[in-house]
Amino acid sequence: MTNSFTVECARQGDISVLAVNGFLDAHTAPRFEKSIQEEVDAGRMRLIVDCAGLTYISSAGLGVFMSFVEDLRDKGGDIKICGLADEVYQVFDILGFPALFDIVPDRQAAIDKFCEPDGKEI
Amino acid sequence: MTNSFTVECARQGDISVLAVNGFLDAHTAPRFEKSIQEEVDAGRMRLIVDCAGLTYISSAGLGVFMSFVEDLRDKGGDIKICGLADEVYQVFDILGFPALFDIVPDRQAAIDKFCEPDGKEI
Amino acid sequence: MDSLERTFQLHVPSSTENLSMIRDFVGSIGERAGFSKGEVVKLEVAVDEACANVIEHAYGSDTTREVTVKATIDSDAVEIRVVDTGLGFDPTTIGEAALDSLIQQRKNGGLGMRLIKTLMDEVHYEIVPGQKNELAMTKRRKKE
Amino acid sequence: MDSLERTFQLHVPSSTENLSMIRDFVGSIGERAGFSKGEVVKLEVAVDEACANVIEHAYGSDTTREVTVKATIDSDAVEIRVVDTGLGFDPTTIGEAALDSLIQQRKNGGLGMRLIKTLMDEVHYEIVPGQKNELAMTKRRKKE
Ligand SMILES: Nc1ncnc2c1ncn2[C@@H]1O[C@H](COP(=O)(O)OP(=O)(O)O)[C@@H](O)[C@H]1O
Ligand SMILES: Nc1ncnc2c1ncn2[C@@H]1O[C@H](COP(=O)(O)OP(=O)(O)O)[C@@H](O)[C@H]1O
Repeated sequence: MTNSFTVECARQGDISVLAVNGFLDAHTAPRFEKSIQEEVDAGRMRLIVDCAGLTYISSAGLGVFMSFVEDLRDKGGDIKICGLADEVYQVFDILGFPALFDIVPDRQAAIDKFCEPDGKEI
Repeated sequence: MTNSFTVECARQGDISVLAVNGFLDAHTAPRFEKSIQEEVDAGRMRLIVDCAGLTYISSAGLGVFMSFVEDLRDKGGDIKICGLADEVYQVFDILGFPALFDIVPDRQAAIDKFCEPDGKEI
Repeated sequence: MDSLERTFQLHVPSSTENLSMIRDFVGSIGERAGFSKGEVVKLEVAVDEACANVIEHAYGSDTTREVTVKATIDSDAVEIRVVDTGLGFDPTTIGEAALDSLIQQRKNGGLGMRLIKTLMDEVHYEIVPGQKNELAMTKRRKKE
Repeated sequence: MDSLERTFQLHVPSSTENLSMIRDFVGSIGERAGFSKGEVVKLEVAVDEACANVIEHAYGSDTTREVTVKATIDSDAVEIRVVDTGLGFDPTTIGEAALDSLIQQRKNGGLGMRLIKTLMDEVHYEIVPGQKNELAMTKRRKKE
């Protein structure tokens, strides 16, 4: 089905990895937002969104990243993004996300980013 | 793409195996017909159509089996059908194909059928 | 949640190349209605047959005409209407040949309408030749 | 082979649930026009954004209205028109905020129209508020 979307959350130490699958658009973005909100409500500020299973994203999906990242950074956390397929990456790229978010190849690289002192800040 | 269709033909002794892939409908049936015609023109009368890669069939596809089988049988040959997925099999089944065609699980079973003396005849 | 009737429409040029778009459209409708994979395929085949007939018979394979597929999902059923402005015909005059006799005659067709009738719960034609021909097909949603 | 202009139309209820059907439709159009996978996705995103805006802004998330997507393939380009009969707006009054300032304001939107303009070669609105609002978008076919 071309409108299925799932999020699975796994916690590793103080890092939460959200693995997203399928199609992230205006219909499914509220589900993604809810998953991130749950982590934030649980006081978890270091998030990795693993997009290896993500087939499609529109601006409604990108908006979820935008609306949370500043508060997370204020509290010493961040959202790192990994696993983007070429077709999905091009949408992030066109809107200038690579300059403002850490976008890395895979989950391990994202975990490593959290260990570096110099996270991207606006 | 939901309208792609391919046929690949392999000859093993006096048996020709046509492996079909994708969507067999009124648009692609002429291509399937041409592949079978080529075998017939080459004097090859024992055909196996391996449908393991077939995602979809409509009556235009079934019509190709119908129009060739009688002549092939008259000349001592046949068309054996194998590898049907459940969704594809139901279309063959609704129209009564299992009573008039040898429909078997896989390629080896189809080859074995050609070695039996009692092929289905109308 | 499904009490509201929802209608969808697709218009494509009358080329067999577009049968795949019609199937994708109808497949999505079937999924929306909660049909199983097998039921979705049945819906796709029935509508594919109806549209292939329109292209071949109503339009004589002229690829520049238009095929319209209207779909309505309500709480009981999915209704699909295939509309053309081509030749039209009298469906009551079309006999049903048995598969074995079609094979003996080396026919490569004659099964489309039977497939439509078998796959759908209700089928009827409204024909106004040259003006508007409509094939209405209904598939009921199972209550569980 | 492609000298003939071909037109397609899709009508769906104004629910975000139907954005996937719209993408499938537009994706097939892009494939018909010979676009690469990446170009097809761009076309899908642009039309998805346009339709999501219609649903959210023109119809205020009323899911019982209708979104129309018209597509024309000719030898030079694919043109997509998204039509609604909702509120309408004046596109010239919409400013373009930079991504970093949107992030600082904790916004979860404001990028859709920019995405449309970036992904398509030509974009223009024809607005008749309450009657008919149309967003016409063109993507050129590469000559090789
Ligand atoms: N939409 C239609 N418009 C005109 N004639 C049609 C239409 N559908 C079916 N027919 C007629 O009914 C006959 C039987 O149709 P069908 O059972 O689908 O088999 P086939 O299309 O393979 O001949 C066709 O050969 C044609 O003469
Ligand atoms: N089809 C439309 N009908 C009415 N208003 C629209 C439409 N498209 C865009 N707008 C207005 O333009 C603004 C910017 O749109 P956009 O860039 O897509 O971002 P977003 O939809 O995320 O706010 C919207 O907030 C809305 O006020």
